[in-house]
Amino acid sequence: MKPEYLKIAGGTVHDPRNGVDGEVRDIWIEGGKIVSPPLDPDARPARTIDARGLVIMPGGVDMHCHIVGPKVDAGRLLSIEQTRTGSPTPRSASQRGGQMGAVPNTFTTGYRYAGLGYTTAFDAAIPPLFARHAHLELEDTPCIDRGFFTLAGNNHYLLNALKANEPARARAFLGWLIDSAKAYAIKVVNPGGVEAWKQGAQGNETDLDRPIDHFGVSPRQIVAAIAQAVDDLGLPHPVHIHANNLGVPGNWTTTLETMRLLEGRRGHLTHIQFHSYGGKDETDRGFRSRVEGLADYVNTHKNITVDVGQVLFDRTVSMTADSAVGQYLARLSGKPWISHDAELESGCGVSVVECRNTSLVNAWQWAAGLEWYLLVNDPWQVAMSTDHPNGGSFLAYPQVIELLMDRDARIRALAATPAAVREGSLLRDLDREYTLQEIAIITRAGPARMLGLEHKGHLGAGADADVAIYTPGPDRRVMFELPRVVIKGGQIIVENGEFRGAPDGETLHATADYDHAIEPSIERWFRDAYSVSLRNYAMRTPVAARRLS
Amino acid sequence: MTPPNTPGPRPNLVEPGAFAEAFPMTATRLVVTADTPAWALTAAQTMTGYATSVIACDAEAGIERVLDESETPDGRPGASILLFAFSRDALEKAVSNRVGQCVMTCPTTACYSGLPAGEKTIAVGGRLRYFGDGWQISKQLGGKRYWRIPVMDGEFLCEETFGTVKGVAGGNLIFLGEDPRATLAVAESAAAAMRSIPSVILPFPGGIARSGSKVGSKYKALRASTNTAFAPMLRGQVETTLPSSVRCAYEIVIDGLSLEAVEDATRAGLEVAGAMQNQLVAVTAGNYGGKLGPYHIKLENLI
Amino acid sequence: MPQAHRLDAEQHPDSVCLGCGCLCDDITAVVADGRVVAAEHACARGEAWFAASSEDASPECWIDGQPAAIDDGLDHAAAILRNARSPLVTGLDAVCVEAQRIAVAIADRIRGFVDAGGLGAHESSIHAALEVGSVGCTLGEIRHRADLVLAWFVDPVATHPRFFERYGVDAIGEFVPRGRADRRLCVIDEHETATAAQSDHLLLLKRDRRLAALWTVRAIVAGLSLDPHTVARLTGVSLEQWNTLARLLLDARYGVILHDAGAADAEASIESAAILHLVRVLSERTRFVAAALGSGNNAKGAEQVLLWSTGYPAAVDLRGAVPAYQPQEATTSRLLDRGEVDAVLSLEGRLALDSIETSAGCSIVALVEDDLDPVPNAQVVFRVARLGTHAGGTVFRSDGVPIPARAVLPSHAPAAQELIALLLDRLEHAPGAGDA
Amino acid sequence: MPLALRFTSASQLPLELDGILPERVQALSQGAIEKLLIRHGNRLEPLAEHFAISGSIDDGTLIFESAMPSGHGIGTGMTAGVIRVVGHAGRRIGAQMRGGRIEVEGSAGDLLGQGMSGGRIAVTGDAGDHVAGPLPGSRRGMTGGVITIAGSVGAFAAAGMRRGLVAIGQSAGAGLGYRMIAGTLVVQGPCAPNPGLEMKRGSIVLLDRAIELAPTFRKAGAFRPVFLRLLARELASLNATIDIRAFGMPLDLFHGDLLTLGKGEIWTRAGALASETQA
Repeated sequence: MKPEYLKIAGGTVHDPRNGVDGEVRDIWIEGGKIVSPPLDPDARPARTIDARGLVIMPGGVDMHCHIVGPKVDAGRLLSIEQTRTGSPTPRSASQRGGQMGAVPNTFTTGYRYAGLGYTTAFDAAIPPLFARHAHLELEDTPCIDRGFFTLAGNNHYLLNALKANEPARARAFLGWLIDSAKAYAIKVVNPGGVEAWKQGAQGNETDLDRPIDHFGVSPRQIVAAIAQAVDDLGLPHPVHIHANNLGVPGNWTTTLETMRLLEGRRGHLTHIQFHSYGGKDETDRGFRSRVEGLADYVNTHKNITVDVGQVLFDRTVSMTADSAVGQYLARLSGKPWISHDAELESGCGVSVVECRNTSLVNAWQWAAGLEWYLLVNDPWQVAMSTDHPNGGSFLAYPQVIELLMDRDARIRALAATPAAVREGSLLRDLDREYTLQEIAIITRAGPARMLGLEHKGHLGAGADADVAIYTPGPDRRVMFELPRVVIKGGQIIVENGEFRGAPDGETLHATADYDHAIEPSIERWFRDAYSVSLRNYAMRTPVAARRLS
Repeated sequence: MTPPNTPGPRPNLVEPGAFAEAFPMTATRLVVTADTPAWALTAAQTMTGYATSVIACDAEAGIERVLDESETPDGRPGASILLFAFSRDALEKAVSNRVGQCVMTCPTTACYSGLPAGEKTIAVGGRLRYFGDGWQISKQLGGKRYWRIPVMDGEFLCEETFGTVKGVAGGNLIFLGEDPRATLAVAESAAAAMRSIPSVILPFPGGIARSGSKVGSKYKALRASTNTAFAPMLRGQVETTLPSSVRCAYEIVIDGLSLEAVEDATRAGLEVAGAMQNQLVAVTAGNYGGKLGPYHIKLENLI
Repeated sequence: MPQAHRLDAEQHPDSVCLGCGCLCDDITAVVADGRVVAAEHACARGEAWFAASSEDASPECWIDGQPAAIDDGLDHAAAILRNARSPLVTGLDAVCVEAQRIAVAIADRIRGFVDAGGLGAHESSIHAALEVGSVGCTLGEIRHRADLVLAWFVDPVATHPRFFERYGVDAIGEFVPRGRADRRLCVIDEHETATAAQSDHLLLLKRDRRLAALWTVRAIVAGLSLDPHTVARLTGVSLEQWNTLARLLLDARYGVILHDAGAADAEASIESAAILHLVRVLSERTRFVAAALGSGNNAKGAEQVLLWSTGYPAAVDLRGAVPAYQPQEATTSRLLDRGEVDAVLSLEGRLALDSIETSAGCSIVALVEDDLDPVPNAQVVFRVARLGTHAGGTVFRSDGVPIPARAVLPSHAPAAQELIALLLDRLEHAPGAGDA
Repeated sequence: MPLALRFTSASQLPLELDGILPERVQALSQGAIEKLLIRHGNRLEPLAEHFAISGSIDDGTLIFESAMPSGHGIGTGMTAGVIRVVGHAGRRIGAQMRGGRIEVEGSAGDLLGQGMSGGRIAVTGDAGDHVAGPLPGSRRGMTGGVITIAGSVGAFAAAGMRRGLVAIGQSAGAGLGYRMIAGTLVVQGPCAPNPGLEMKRGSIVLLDRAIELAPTFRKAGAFRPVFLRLLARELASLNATIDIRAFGMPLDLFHGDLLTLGKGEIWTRAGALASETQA
């Protein structure tokens, strides 16, 4: 059979990974992949998209969001009012109905990601015990390729292995865990701190070097061991770190220590904005952004990448595996709070929050996020995220892009914040404006590279044919809110702003080559400790998933 | 008050060309109620004390009328009170101070707006509520908001906002006579008749002022000083406007919620003057040459 | 448990028992002669559940009470649902998550209502979560940490026989190394139940005094002073006893209140919210959680699937362009009681049986697991393979933990998810599909 | 002359009448009114398919002339004018209503005045559950307006109420004033035990002779404050079927729910509580 080509002709291409910065190129697609232009001069595409004057980028990659799993369902439950009043995605022949609140249903999630030109997204926090739930839910999330990171930073088996000083066992366990959960990466959330919280209401880990009661290992040991194991296992994405003391005034020192303890090992620090606050040490009077010192460290350490977790001013839902943070936020708001401890593994905290530009804390958070983007010199080291829905909806990405590309817009927004932020934030003096190429890096090429996704985030031959085509204009927000064409796996999803179809995406997971000698020990562990049997825990049956290793 | 079949006033009783020069002032009406008429009146009298002239008071105020049970919002005896001030801010401050000190403190009382809350309002309960120290309760009934402020005999209820209008202040009549006693008797009768007119008050003691004033003073600090032209005992020292036989002048100042009300009251005063003309030399009105007040109430037009 | 089986018996380890909300998944089902002859590790209740696995012989489809081919049944069912003006898809809590997902898709295509099931037990728990949230845990946390268990009007020893052995009270746990000796069991109930017989502290309380009792405990925990006479009159229990209980709660290191799944009435809603409120307040002082004892169905799965695929947890109205949440209107019992539906797709056949009286004039398509007599008043009945013995599928335990039930017996009948996938296919591809 | 809609359809399936408002039909011709779409089950159908339409709306009044228990959402979002419903009507009457008046001469279903923020609803019969309650997923009930019901109401009346006045002529079910935030609620007849649980502020007046309150309500004494006089007068002017003679003597005041702020008040007839909480 003759190959059936789709050709995107004459667009201005931004493909940072392949060093293409705003050059007019043709893109050829065949069989769901980007291909080299056919050598046969007579080859005619079945369909040509005239992209002259338009901007072409790879499909967006969201490396850190919360879109599936029990805590997201808990978020849906608590945000019914926001959903009920959110913008509708009406039912059509190819679409299920939904409304876009802070936590939309899976279908709306998929459609709206695609509607922004995003074609890949990873849920960042699934306890392995709930992997099966997450996979079922991912199957109902159309239009995007997707996967999840699984939680390990408070796992009792791992803590016991570290306590016994058996790094090899810890490594094998993590390999087994990735395989068992069919997860894409290993995530740590408030390492040790969640376990400490579960041991007592006021418990949390504030000191990286204080051993956790009962297990006798410190957060520092946990992060270092997991970082090493993940590197040794050769997982595509380094350890994904939600550091200790999230949101706590003065936590920037914890964050800096966490970066240092990696000692050259790869590490991704997520929603770094929430971990960049001054306020506790003697030199700081109160809560404020302390991004500068941290960004300097990142600028000199290529082993570290970050995503920002930008806060925007809106009503949203906070959801985290960091139970201590969940309780803290709920205590502040007095609003409904869902907490759910996952045996031997993790916690979960969900509550409704509202960020206002008149709030000093919220305004500092907003400013700190933007400072991160602007202070990290190498865009390959910083990825765009709102930690959807924690800092704001993924739908706010165009708004963030505008703030990065347009200094005036940024200063206008800054003017509406309290004086302490207006005058104290570095934003006033940061003149940097992102270029389209840099935007392409932090929204696509960068996160794909950080994730080790060879087939995503670029437009070279062999890449998945995930393409977003934008109409350039001075209003960057409008430009990125309404892509002209979105293509996922070679199929056109959005064309001229209209939805054309909702293909199923694929679930992406990693595999690890671990030492299988560990399995009897894990079997014993399950028999003794878990409320489910090993066989019913591990995802042995294949999911509709693509293995990436 | 005025006897029927009163003969018309004699010519020249009303001084030709005399006019009262009145000013717009922001005005409101309060209804004060209490468990008994006596307490309602006590509250009303206390809260309208020291409110004769904005020359030196925060407001001009007076009891408009005593109200019976059928006329008040809560079905208790009460009184309606009018207050006037130069601005809405000044009025709001004066009313809330006066209600706070003189009504809230008075046993069993409650306080309501006596004017519909149109576009322009002043906060009264809305300011006094803080006296409740957090224990005040807001209640909305019939489209109005009330504040319930806990006090030692239960709670003091006060409406949140009071309607205001552009009222007219400074309407006046001046009775000139030979015999001070007889002149005062006329003024008393006139005041009684004028008080029965709705929507006006006579803010001076008993409705009658003896110390009419002129603008300015030889002393820089004073904005007003005694009206030398009407002071009979200065007749030999200053230029006087008093006819030679006049030994006594009494002024009735009228504040009303509208020009019509002030005119009606003026007319009622003139009628009494007409009926008692043999006790008077003349009736006139005070003005500042017509340059200050926008309202000129010509007495001749009201006869 | 007899251990001697016939030599040709097949062993199915890690089988899941759907006999109660414990969802014990350590059962070795022993199969011989086409039936489960033994269920190792199971309690008596579980043995009975496995033993009830019927022979798989009766027809797979009836139309108007007559055996029919599945294909014809599907055509007929699709026609009923497609033509319905006010259809309801319900009984989701009787099937696995895979089937629930398809059921929501069907409700979406036919523009109907979709709801978990008939009993409405979820109503109070959802109401409570919306009002207060919930502080909970997976059952394994109770086992490893709980040093105080308060059984609030539940009798797990009778209804969930292995609950204490597997998830708490009797079990050895990481932080309760001596098992039962490290834990206190408090029971509050109307009668001296089987659970009460094992308790360290028992308070007998009349059912209609539950709210007064909860408010009393909440007040004590909040540090309010109460009038002893009032408390005694309102609860029938002395203030002193309530003070003792409150002390126990506050002294716990990790306490848990076990409660039932809820009910559809107002008092149950308030009660559920009050329990969660109490737990939340206790969580400020120590670690405390609430846990609902589920039943053997998949109510939790239904709630989660509805949440992720529509945004709402139950009683979803899919008649319009976007889903609408109608918790006080679109529940199965209310819709049927009020005659507001003209067609029902019930994934739980007995529901159709139970509602015959009220659903006159309404066409019923029902799925049944047992080879019951054809469901009266149902136009189309499909027999589907029994979940957990004849068919596999994921079930969510009451604590949300997903557990894959597996088939241990062959089945002629399709699994529920297979059957309704065929039905969805008919609805999507038959003429008239997608019409507004 | 009012615009009259007579229900002519045989259907018992739910009809959503939320778009049929006086202010909307005011500008429409008879033909256009007949073509207005209403949701019948899962289809949109013209109004005329279910109703015989006569008269015109020059006096701002719209009348549903027949009983319609399956007609839901009457007066949803209404801002002005009058809707009269003759006979029993369905659920969500006056939902999200902001102004105008709805008169139901008969009984109303559940969710009467759901999420209402203004206007006036009067029901001569009974009403179902959740009178003046919140919209789905919300915790805040009625935020303004007045509802009077001559008969009884079901569970959760005035739950989450934020502002406004609800007067109930007969009995009320469980959950009365549950989580009330503010506002005023008067019930003439018996009410289920434990009214006002978790109320923060607001006033509940219960005129039955036997009331049972949770232990977290504390008695302040017997009083006859001016605000009760105003309330009695307001109830009289609304023609609410409340016996305002009860307001002529002191009522017992209880404060609660002490678990949640405790600034709410429940007023009962003197001695209506079998035994009273005092701390």
